[in-house]
Parts: sequence; C-alpha cells; structure tokens
Amino acid sequence: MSGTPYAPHTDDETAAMLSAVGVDDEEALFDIPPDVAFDGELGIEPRTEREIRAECSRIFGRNDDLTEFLGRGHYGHYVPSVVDHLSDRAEFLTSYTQYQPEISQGFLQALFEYQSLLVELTGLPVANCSMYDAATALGEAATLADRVRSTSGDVVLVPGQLREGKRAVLENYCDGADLTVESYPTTDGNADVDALADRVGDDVVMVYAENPTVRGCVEERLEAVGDVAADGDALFVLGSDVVSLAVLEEPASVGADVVVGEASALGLPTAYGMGLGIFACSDEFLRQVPGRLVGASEDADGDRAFTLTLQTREQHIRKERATSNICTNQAWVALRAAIHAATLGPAGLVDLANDCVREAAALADRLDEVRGATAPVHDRHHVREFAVRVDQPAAPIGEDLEAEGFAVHVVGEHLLQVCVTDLNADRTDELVAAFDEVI
Amino acid sequence: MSGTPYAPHTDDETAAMLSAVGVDDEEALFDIPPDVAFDGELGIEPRTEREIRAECSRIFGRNDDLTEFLGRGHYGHYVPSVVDHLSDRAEFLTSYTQYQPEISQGFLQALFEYQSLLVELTGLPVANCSMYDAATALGEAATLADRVRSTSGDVVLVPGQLREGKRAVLENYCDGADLTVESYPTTDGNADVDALADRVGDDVVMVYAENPTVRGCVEERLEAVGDVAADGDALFVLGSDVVSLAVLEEPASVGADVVVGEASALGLPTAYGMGLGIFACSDEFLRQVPGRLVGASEDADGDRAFTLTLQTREQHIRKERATSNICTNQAWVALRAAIHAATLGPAGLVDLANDCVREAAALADRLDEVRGATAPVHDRHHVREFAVRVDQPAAPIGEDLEAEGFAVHVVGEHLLQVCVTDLNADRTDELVAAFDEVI
Amino acid sequence: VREPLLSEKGEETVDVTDESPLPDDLTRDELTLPAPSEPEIARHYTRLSQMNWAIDAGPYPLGSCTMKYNPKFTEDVAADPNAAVHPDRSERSTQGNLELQYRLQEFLAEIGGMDAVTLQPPAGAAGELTGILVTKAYHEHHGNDRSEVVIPASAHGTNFATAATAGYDVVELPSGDDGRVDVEALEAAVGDDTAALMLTNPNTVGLFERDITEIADIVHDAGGLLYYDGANLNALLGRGRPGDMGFDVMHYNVHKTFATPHGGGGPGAGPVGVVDELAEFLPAPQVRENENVSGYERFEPDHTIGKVHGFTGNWLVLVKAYAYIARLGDEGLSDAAAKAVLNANYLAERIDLDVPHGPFHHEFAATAGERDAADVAKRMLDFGVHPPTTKWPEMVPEAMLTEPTEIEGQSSLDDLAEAFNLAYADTDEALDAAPGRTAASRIDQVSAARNPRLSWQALDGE
Amino acid sequence: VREPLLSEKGEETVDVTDESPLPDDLTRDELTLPAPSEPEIARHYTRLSQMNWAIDAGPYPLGSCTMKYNPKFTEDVAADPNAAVHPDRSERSTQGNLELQYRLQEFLAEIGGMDAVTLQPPAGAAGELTGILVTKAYHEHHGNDRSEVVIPASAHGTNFATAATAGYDVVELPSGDDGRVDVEALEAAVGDDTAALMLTNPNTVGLFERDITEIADIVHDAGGLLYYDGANLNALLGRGRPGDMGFDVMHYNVHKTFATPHGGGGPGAGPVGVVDELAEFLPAPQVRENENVSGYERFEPDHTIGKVHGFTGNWLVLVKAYAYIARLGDEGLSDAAAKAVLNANYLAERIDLDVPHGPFHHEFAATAGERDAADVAKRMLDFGVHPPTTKWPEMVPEAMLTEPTEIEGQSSLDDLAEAFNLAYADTDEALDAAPGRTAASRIDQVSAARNPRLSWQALDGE
Repeated sequence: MSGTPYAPHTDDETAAMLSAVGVDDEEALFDIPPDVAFDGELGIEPRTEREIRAECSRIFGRNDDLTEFLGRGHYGHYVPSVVDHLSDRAEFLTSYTQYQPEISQGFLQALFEYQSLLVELTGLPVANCSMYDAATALGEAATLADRVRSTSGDVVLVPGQLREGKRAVLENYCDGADLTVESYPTTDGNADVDALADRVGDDVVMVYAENPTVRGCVEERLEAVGDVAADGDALFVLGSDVVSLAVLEEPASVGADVVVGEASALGLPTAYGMGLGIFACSDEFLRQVPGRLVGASEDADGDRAFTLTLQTREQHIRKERATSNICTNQAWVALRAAIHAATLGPAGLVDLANDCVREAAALADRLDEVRGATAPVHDRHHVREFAVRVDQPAAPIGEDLEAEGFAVHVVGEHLLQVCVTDLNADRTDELVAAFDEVI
Repeated sequence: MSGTPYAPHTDDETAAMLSAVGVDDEEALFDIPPDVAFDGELGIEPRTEREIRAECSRIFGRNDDLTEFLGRGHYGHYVPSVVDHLSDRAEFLTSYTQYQPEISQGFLQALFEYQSLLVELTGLPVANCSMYDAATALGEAATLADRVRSTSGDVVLVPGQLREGKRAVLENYCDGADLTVESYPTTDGNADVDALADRVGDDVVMVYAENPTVRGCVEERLEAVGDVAADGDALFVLGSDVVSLAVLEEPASVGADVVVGEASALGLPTAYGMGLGIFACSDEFLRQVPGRLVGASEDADGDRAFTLTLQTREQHIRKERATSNICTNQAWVALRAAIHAATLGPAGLVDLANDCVREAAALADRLDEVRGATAPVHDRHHVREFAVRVDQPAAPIGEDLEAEGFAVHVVGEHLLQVCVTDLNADRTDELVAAFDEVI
Repeated sequence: VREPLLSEKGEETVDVTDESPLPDDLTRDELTLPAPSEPEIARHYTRLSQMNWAIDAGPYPLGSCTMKYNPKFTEDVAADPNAAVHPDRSERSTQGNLELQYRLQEFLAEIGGMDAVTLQPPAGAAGELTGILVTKAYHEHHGNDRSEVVIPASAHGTNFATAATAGYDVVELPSGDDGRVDVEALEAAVGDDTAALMLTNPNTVGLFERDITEIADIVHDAGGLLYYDGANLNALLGRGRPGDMGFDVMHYNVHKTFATPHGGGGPGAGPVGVVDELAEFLPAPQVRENENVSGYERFEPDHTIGKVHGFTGNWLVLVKAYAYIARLGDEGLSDAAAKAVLNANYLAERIDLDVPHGPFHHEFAATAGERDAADVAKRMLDFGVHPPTTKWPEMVPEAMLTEPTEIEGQSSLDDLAEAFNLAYADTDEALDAAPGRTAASRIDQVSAARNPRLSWQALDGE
Repeated sequence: VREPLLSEKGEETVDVTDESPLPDDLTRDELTLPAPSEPEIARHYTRLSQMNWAIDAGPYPLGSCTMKYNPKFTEDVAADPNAAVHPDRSERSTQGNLELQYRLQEFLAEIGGMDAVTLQPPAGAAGELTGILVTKAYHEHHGNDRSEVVIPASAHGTNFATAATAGYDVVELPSGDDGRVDVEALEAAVGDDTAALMLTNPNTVGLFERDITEIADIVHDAGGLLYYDGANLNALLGRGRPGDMGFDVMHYNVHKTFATPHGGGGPGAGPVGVVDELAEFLPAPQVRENENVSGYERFEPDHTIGKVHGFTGNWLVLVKAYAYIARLGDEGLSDAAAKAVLNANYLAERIDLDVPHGPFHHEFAATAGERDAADVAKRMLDFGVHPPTTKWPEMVPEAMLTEPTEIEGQSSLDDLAEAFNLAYADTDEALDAAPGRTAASRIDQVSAARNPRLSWQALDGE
C-alpha cells in the first residue's frame, strides 16, 4: 500500500510502474542534489480522519460561545441549507478554473449568472466573477485608477472613517503603483462633501466613498461625491455590500465608475473574515478590469455557450502588463452567493436589506435609553450597525459585555459599535439588558 | 405566491393554469362530499427552516450526552466522511425505485455491488438488496420457511437467549403464517445442541441461531446446529451482522440456508435503532426471496446493464401470492453500507472485526477485576459485547453508571451487558473507573 | 460509457485465520473484496450517481409514488449528532428523541383525524401489516375470528400481499364502471368473515370515493373495520381526514406525503394511526407525555401486538417528516394538496392521451390506447423526463398513471406534456427503438430473469 | 441539452421605494431578479453541476495546477460551527481559532524550512505579492532602493504580474538549453538593482534547478533575496525544503499542495513563509504562543507591511489544509511526492508524444510537435479525460504540460495515456471537429472577446 492515504498504488502496481519507468525505486526519480535534499523529520504525526475531526472539534471548542453583534465589513446572515447542499456538489467544489469550457459549462453559467446579479445590483454593465474580498477589490480599484488616470496624479482619497485593515490593504496596492492614500473628512458619519471638493485637484486619481459606511451610516450625498470626483477627473469608486445594494441608491445612478465591496454577506456564514470581493465598473474600463470575466458565446453547433473571456488582460497571457496578478479568486463563494440570492429572489433580498435598516434603528433606540449610552452616534439612517457613545471608557465595557456573553466592537475611547442581523435580532433583549448591567 | 413553500406557482401561473383547466379556483377540483370534508384547523403553525433547525436542535439537546456502551443489535462504528458525502448526492438520495433501468444504472449497479458484498460475506449465492432490519428479515425468513417447508409443521425454533424485540417481530410474522415460535435452550451462551437435537422433529420448519449471539458470544457449534436442522428437514436460518461476518465462519460452510441480520453497522451511525436487514440464501430459494433483487443483463447495444429482476415474486405483480409485502426497503442505507465497506477493503473490514473481538476481551478482563463484577459471564469468545454479572442488583448500577455519564444494558436482575467498538474504546478507562465507583 | 464494477478495479484477498485473535475453527479462511482508494471510491460513486435520474434532475411523475422535492434542510435536522442515540437508552436520558416522537405522533394524528399513532413501521407496507395486525388483534380480543380482508381490484398490490402476510384470505372487489367502489358489490362481499376493507382514497386513478360514508356504514355494520391506505393522502392534506370519513386505521407514507427522500427504494416510514378503540393494540412502545415529571415516557399499550421493527423504526426518516410538516403548517399542507390537484388536472388537460375517469385529484390514469404504454414510457425518456407508472392500474387499458405533485410549475408541466405527446404520436419504429438518448439503451428484462446473475461473483468468467 | 439561465425561468420586479423604511431619495427605485422556488433552484444547480468536469469525475492533469483529490472529511472539519467566529472577536474568546492558525503556521514553516509563516494571503498570487512586498520592505528597511525582480522566462505569468504590481521592473531571464536557469545569464542579470529572483523549483517543466546553491549565492552576493514560488512544492514534500536551498521567502499554494478544493477557480490560500531576517516584515497580525496565559495571542511584527487581506484570509481553506497535512504526516507527505513523481514519469513513458526535457519530477511538458496542442487537448475531451495545460511554457513548442498528481493509479494513467495517444494520432479533420462528444461543441472564444456579453442583461433582446 501507499504510504500516503489518497494514492491508490498497491505494492504490485508501484513495482510495475517503476519497472516501466526503468528504475528500482522512487528515490531514483528525484534529481535533488544531496546537499539540499531533506532527510530529516518534519515531526508531523499522521492521524486518522476521525482523530483529526476530534482534535479540531476540541480546538474549536476553545472558542467561547458568544452572541456576536459584530459587523464592520463581515456579516452573518442565515444561509439556507440548500446553498450548502448545492455548492458542495463535487462537480462544483472539486473543479478547477474553466480552461476547457466545453466540459465546464455548468460553473461558467453559474458565474455568468453571478455577474448578472451584480450588474443588476450596481447598475453597472460589467462585473467580474470575484475578487478575494472588499479590501483587495478596493486595492485593485486603485491600480485601475492609476492605469486610467495616471497622467493626472497620484493621490487616492478615502473617507476618514474607514476600516483600518481595509485602508492597510489599499496602501499595499498603492505602494506598488506609487500612489498615496489620503483621507477626506466626514461630518456626522457622512462624507464632508465641501471639504472633499476643496481637496480634489489634479493630483487626485480616485475618490472612494462607502454606502453604507463602516459605521453603518447611509451616505446621503453620493451624487455630490460623484460630481466632485467627475469634476476633478478622478475615478469615483463606491464601496458597498451585496445586501445593502438591494435597497440603497443604485451606484450607476450616482455616477460610480467602479463598485467594490463584499458579496459574502450572501452565501457565506460568519467565517473569520473570509470574503467575496465585488468588482463592477462601467464599459469604459472593460479592458482594465482585474480578475476573470465569463462571457456568452456560441459553440460550433450555434448553441449558446459560456467561456472565460478577455483573458488577454490576465497575468498568464500578458505577464507584467496584466491588469492584475489575480488568478485564483473566490469562484465557489460567488456560486454560493448566487444560490443564496436565488433563494431570496428580489422580494426576499429587499426584505432582508430593509430588515437590516429597521432592526438597526430599533436597537439603537433601545440602547439610547440605557443610561450612559447614546445611540446612534450619527444622526443618519443605518444599515445593520451603528456607533454607540458611552460615558465610561469603552474597552472595559466591551470586556464586561463579553463576560455577559456578547461581542461588540470597541471602536474608540468612548465608542462601541453594534451590528444586528437576522441571526442575532432575537437576542437584542438580552443585549440591552447586558448593556444596562455593565454600564 | 403559493401558500406552500415548495411549489413554484406564481399567482399569474396559478390563474393561467386554473383557466386552462376551466375552473375558478382549486376548490372546484376537489370532489370531496361536504359531510366528510375537513374545514377545521390542524393547528400546525408553519415555521421557517431556520426556526425548525433551532427548534429541533433545542429538542435534541434534551438528550443527555452519555458515552454509550450499548449494542445488542444496534452498533455504532466510525463512518468515514466520504460515506455521507457520496450517499447524500441528490442523484442517489432523491431517486425512486429503479422502474426505468435505462436512467437508473447508477443506483442499480451500486445495489448489485451491495448484493455482491453480502454474497462474499455469507458465501451464499443470493442476497437481496435489503430488508428493513434484522428483526423483520428474520420474520421474512420464517415466512419463507413456511412456504418451502409447509408440509412438515408449524414450529420455528429460536435460541432462548434472543433479543426480546426481535422475537416479538418474528412472532408477528409467524402469526400470519400460523407458525409458533419456540425456544431451545442455550448453555453458557451457546446453543445447547443436544437439547436442540432432541426438540427438532417433523413439526419444526426452521431452526434459527445467531453468531454472534445477542450476548456477543461466538457460537461454537454452528455446524452441529446446521446438521440438526438438516436432519430434521428444517430450514437453517443464521443471524449475524455485516462486520462479524468478515471473520466468523462463513455461513455457507456451516450449512446455513438463509442468512439474516444487520448490515447497518456499516454506513449508518447510531440512529436510534434504524437498521438495514440482510437477507441471503441458497439458490434453491431464489424464487422465494422476499424483497428486491438487482440482476445483470444487457441492453439493446449488447452492453452490460443492470435491472430489477425476478419481480414476479413481488407484491405489485403477484399480489396476495407474493413472497412478501415489502416494497420500499432500505436501499439508500445499503448504498451507504457498500461505500463504507469499500473504504475499509477486506483488510480494513477484517481489522475492524478483529478489533471487536480484542476490545471485548480486554474490557471484560478489566471489568472482571472490579470487585463485585464478573466478566464475561459466558466462557466464550466475544464480538464487541459481553454480559457482566454483578453481585448487587443490576438496575441501580445501570442508573448510577448513567449518572456517571455511561450507558450500558441492564439485561437481568444481576446482569449487565457492555458493548465496545472503535467509537468508545478510548473511554474504557473511564468506564472501568465508573464501575469501580458505583459498585 | 459504463462504469466498471468495483470488483473489476481490483480485489484483494485477506487471510483471516492469520489475522484473527479467534481460533481458526471459529473463523472463515479468507475474505476477498475490492480495496479501492478513497479517490477511486469518490469517482466510482460520483460517476454512478451521474447515471441516475432523481427528483433534483427533473420531473418524476410516477403515479402513486408522490415524488416531491425533498427539502435540503431536513437532512441537516436529521444529521444532528445529539439525536444519534442508541434505542436502548433510558427514557430519562433521551427526552429529546421522545419529545420529537411525541410531537410527530400528534402531527400525524391531527392530519389523519386519528386518535393514536405509532411511528414504528419502517415503510408503507410495514404500516399496512401493522394496521392489519392491529385489526386482527382487535377482532380476536373481541372474540371475533374473521378470515377475510376485502380489497378493491384497483388497490395497490401491497394491500393484497399484506392481507395474505397477516394470514387473511383476500376478497377482491371489482371496480365499478365509474372506477370507484361498486357499493352493491361491496355489500355482497362484506359479511361476518370480513375483518376489514382496505381502501385507497382518492383511489389509484385519483378518484375520491364519494360514497365513503355509505361504504363505512356497510363495513361497520358487518362488524368490519375500515383501513385507509395512505399512499394518496397528498390529495387530501388539510381538506379531508380519513378519521372523519369513517376510517378506523390508516398508514401514512412519509416518504410520499411528507417529502422525505426515497433514497432509490427506501428507507421510508409507515406510521399507523388508529381510532381510540384500536389504540390499545398498537405496537410497543408508544410515547406519551408524563405530566408528573413534565417530560415524555414510553409505554406499552394494554393489548399491544408487540413489535413490527426491531427498534423504533426508521428514525432519520421520521425526523425529516417532522421538519417538513412543521415547515408547511396548516396553510402549507392544504395548499400542497391544492397545487398537487391543480397540477394533475392541468397536465391532463395538456396531453393528447385520453383520461377515462374523473374528476381526479392528484393523479390520473391516462390510456395509451392502441400504443403500448411501456413503449411510450421508454420513448419519453428520450425527451428528458421520467415517465409515469405504466400498465397499472389494470382497469385502465395501457394505463399511464401520472402524478406530478405540487412541486412542478407550469413550464415544467408543459415540458412534461410535450414529452407525453411526442412519444405518444411517434412511430412504432421509434417506440421500439427507444430509448436512444440514454446512457443505456433498452434493457433486456426477460433474460435478466431467465438467467439470474445477482452478484459480481456470478459474472466471473463471463 | 442546455440549461436555461435563471433569468429565463422568470424574473420578478420589486418596487423598492414602496417597501423601504428609508426615504425615497436614498433608495433605488426597483430591483429585478429571478425568483425561483427551491425545487427549481435545486434542479438548476444540479443540472449545471452535471455539465461540469471535476476531480471527482476523473483525471484532471493540468500542469502546475496540482489537482488532487480533496478529502471529504476536511469539509466536515471546516464546517464546525464553533470555528465560525467573527474576525474582530477578542483573542481571549477565540483561542481555538488562534490555536489552529498557530499550528498551521508551524506545519508550514516545518515543511518549507522557513522560520515564520503568515496565513493571511487569500491565494497564491496574493502570497506572491505579500512575499515581494516583504522583500521590498526588507530592502527599504536596510536603505536599499532596489528596482528589479529577475524572473526566468519559464515562470508562471503571475510572477511577472506580481513584481509589476509591487512596483518592480521585471528582468526576464531566458531559459538555458537544458530548460533550467542559465547560471551565466543569471550572473549577468543580477546586480545592485536586484531585489529578488523569483524561482519555481522544480520549474514549470518539472526540472529541479540543480544549481540552486550557486544560484542562491549569486543572488545573495548581489544583495538580493531568493523567492520560492510554491506552485510545484508537491514534488518536494518531505524531500527538499526551500529554506534549506537558500530561499528566503516563499508562498504555499494550499489549494494545490495541500489538497483543498479549488472550487472552480477559488478560494485558495497563499500563506507565505520567510526566514528569520524577514519575519519582522510579515503582515499583521501574526499568531504566537503566549506562555504567560498558556494560550495564543496576535501580534504585530515590528516592521509589518500591514495587511494583504481585509481580515484573516481564507479561513475555511486554511482549516482544510491543516486537516490534510495532519492526515498525511511525515510519511504521507513524502510518499505523496514520491507517487506524484512516479506517476508523471510513468505517464510520460506511456505516451507517444516527445518530452524534451528531463529528468522531470511531478510534471512534464510533452510536445505535440506538428500538431496544435490545443486541438489535441480538445480531442482528448472526447476520450473522457481532462487534457493538460496547453501551449505553455513557451520553451517547449506546442507544449502539453501534464501533472497527474499522486492520486491516479496505474489503470487511470493508462487510460489517460490512451486518450493522449488517440488524440495525438488522430486526423486533422477529427482534431478540428473536436470535441464531438461533450455537452457543448467547440466554443468560439474569439467572438466572445470581440463582442463581450457578460451578463444576462447583455443578452436581452438577442
């Protein structure tokens, strides 16, 4: 038998194959000079699958069982069972990139449908079949801005209120493109459009705004932001998420050139930050899009068929002149998002988004009644989440809430942030009581 | 939208279809006289799938988390993950009986392979593609005995040591066939062959023995039992289970005419008694077999193909002269058992069975050292399980063990029974300690 | 493309005597089986699955089989490891399973208009046998030695086999001209020897037995019981309850009516409901609330028939049925019936074949007339659908018994109708040659039965 | 048979302004999407899946892609609900996830011979970018402003794109005659501007860079770093470690080497390992043991490059990789490499195509010679296998880059060889017409690109 569990070679087979190749043992096939060959031990003890399941179950059991009121870019919604059962089908899960479209029509069509979902949600005509996550999608948007607006400068403007990690990723992409990231101020949770207008000049290649913002605020003056960007000949990149897009202003209608963001709120359960990056844009930038695109075509019989297309943008053909280095992406997560969206239909998706608005408002009202807490901090409409100002220091309150079984964000010295979705909406009574208890 | 969640009818579609049929509403299609129509409420509140998952999770959470040392016909072994993933494929799980073999080759071949597994394990040339469980298979064996030995009498002989529930099922089948079930004595956990020989006469149509017995004993004089049955012109029916058959004497070699038993120890996790009945027999009784048989044939192109066969035995054709009333069986469980057997291969299956012998012996030795306990009660070889005699009353000890987190069988006033498999073998230290504690 | 047998991918022989801790005279000598690697196993069964029709692949309108969509979430509910307990565990330590059993008993009793329900029978036929054994016990308990069960000719074959298995003589009742029970014939057939009348309602061509009250009276007046075959219960959900119609005992096919997956032939589950008078004969154990400890307990009905399954029946299936019923609720159940009946009527309207009897409910028996129904069915395979049940029931010549269930939409039914019509109108040659577009062409069933080869061992050397 | 688009099965339009609690000027007007029922969804995606090749369907010998069997149990491990926590949870409350991250870091460091590992990069290309950004930070930290990355012509296109994304100029190194790095050419190319040499080893035709020690010296002597592209690590598992060969930084493709499913294009994960000197530049946060509280903690490396993923990377993928490595252990890993290399050599022996370079390890680039490699590949589809990567790397004319991995057995390789040979020997006409036995015939890629239609909206009105 093989010494490795997933190879089928019996001893006889191995012997026959070695003999066919003309060597005595597998060692003879390796051409590694002795001075760099490894003959030590890695020290990894093999286990049975049952042992590993038990081991990992023990390890994960060390996570505390908290009710999470967490968001800020990673959201948990209920994922219908059918999403798991269908996406786990081996023909999807264990397939590779669709280099041979004739035997990959299933996944190609699913990705084409995913792109179409994003086209409908953004109003933009082009959506790729996924980026890693919202942060890397934003980074890629900046490199696109660099390519298409490179004559005009090297500054990328982002809101002052932005998730730190997202900005850090953006800065790494900007590093390679010799771009500089600068913030523009926000006022009561929304873009300070006047200040932004003052700042935008020839040196700005891109203006980024989010709707909803990292604080959960609906951005009320998107069109004005878009106008400022357009006036400055800067790319207007809008960040959002797949659920919010079902009800918020259509990005195309406010002049967005590119939409980035997260689609993992559909299809993926809470997964320690694993994501699904959206990248959509106007036709103008079609040949500048990073990542993979599925297009419709015909086969030799004249039947409709799908294929990866515009691959000359990609690294495996264009090498250092590619629009991005991305190849492996989040295709399977996109499939899951598409299935989840299908289970909801437009009515279900709009309901879900509206519930995110209603639940956030209702919870903010209740927390506002807790003595020593003010919510929401910003006088805006919110989607899912909102900031809470607390009179006492926020960090110990966060710890006390954790001791009561709840996780919330600590986002400032006296600021917490709370996110409510269908998954924890039935626990808001307990959360409010815990706030009452610990403040 | 439909009022039922899994119907796709939009209101427009429903209207169009009603109009095509020529009625105003669905009510008009029902031909139920008003005096027997139901217009009350069932009182069943619909829930979402998420609510039901939470509800059932709560309900099942009310089961205590005990380590089970339980067997007596229902066994837990580790089921490899691949069994779940493959058997859950919708083409298997959501298919019906293979009435159209041309588009059912996959399941038919899988069942053919399952039959082949049983043929190898029993040494008998015919195995059907499943009964409900060991008990009903035994009942069907009795009706077969009635049919093929009906001139000779009406008594079915079973061991005095037999699971009560199994005997109760047998008696219900015997009831319809006007057979009487009688016990023959056992001696130290094995058949008392001399007493059996004395009892077997013209009135006996069937002799049933088990290997291993309900007490886990290997039956040492099977050939003698078979000879006694043959001498009395009674059908020799042998009960076993799919794991034990991997090492115990081949039923065909000891003269068994029919083998019944459980195959659910492969493929099915502990499932509150859900089973998979084995039914195998010699060629002589081919046309008397209850249940479905898959056979090899050819298609119009001369290629090998599989189909349900010998259906004229079955109820849908032969009606009251059928060999059984069974139609729906345990096909999907048989598929799971076949996959599990494939993952083990013959070496793995033999290892598993041998471990059942070794672990039982080792645990019995250790429990024997506990003051006030004697194990095994019978001086036999055991598979998985064995009886333990306790000086004190057994029932309170069983309760005390439960309080310590262990479930064992209470089988007599001073008798417990303990079953050890790969699933609980790593907890035997704690079990022995608990015995020490409570006795 | 055929998939080789697992055995053709390489077998291995293990010397058992070498390996076993048991003495040689208690062991077999050797064991020979395939020993594939996990990737080979995954491919083998994946490929096999790809050669198999399923409800998730398309319509499966087998009459009397009620092939509904199996909601995926019910699988997750049944996979709860907390529910995976041994049946010999104490009541005290398995309150969760007992509670679910109790709740499902209550659901089913309510839906059937019955007073008590057992979940033990592992399939519909086992439910029938249970019901008839309960009937028998009831009569015997009351000192009545009755020997006959009356069954309409159109009934499922299982009814006949069940009655025989329970030791009864079968009295077959010819169908009336309208396809329903002929009340006069029934009166003639029923008497002191009648233990029960087994009835499917709507019957196997989808017709409601309008005279059910009169039928019940006739049977009851003769001292017999009325048995309801639950195969067609989908047509009545929330709209008619066997208990209200005079039935005394019934089985439920949860793998039909309550959408548990059929798994290529099983497992199903066949709970049995009875009226109060019969409850004391149900199999043991039953589950009831125990008010004292605010929990659930098992109990043995006073005159129980004993057991019909070694343990508690097909547990995983029962859990899925619970989840399905809870998902639908009152409105979902009664609308399921409405849409099932609408679909059958719409489809019948769309096909060119004649449907001799009506008004039917959830299924109808079309007739292929001069064509061979089995050939028409084979040709339908070429049009990408699964055909209906063929040549049964016999009261309709060349019957194609069709039950689309509520899960098909208009366009799916239109596709199905087109397949019907194309096949029905096709040439004799095309029908003879069918199917031509499937993985296997027409399979020779006669030689399969004449020369039975039931294992790969039997194929060795061919 | 084609499956209609979901949108073709019926769309629904919702008036958003009507429904939303938000003021109209902050909402869109309406939303139009398909609204299928769950059974329709199940059938749609089941049918789509049936039109898709997969490793569970058969061999998938794409060179450089390492399509291994994905053990099913790793899916169950990753599905543990206890592991499904939010990334912003406190250290204290997520010790389980931190422990698994730490353990996987340690596994990977050991396998690569590296000193520190980050799990954050969500794919191989992201790993490359991370590694090159770490390299850049290292040089900048040491006051070296280096502008070039040297890359062999045979390298993966990603290397070039990565270097460019990181802001480097690319110096392409032509391959030596033997298919390996030409040491003299390397010496000429490397200098004060060299930030790094990116190397795949074994390279993209499966050849081990025998002169690796000399290569490392040349690069290091010039002050550059040596980057290891982990795409071909499967050939070296337990037999050679990049760290021992002089590599300073490397990425791991866990969706290749460690058998996590590729999911039709992703998600993967591209952890990066570095030697001690580079550890302080890794992305934040890293995970380490905290001896004080006998647990695990996050920390920010002193000169971290910041972040390369918004959160912690592709968590579910990482969990599966952990489970796979733990399953194999030392012996399983090194035998996986042995069998992967044996399989490649055996398959090469069995095919009629010439393989210009050797001795190769886990993959080889055969040449289709006078035939068009892409056409030969299309014809192979007709023989029931997935073809290799075609027309790359360019150093082999009409290349067919083939990597069977360790999971194929002899008979599977024989089948694959037969498909190769039949296709290679077929007529021009047959190759032009291929594929002929697949669900779709040859797809027109040119018109797809010339007239891009990227959504169902774009198809409307066609």
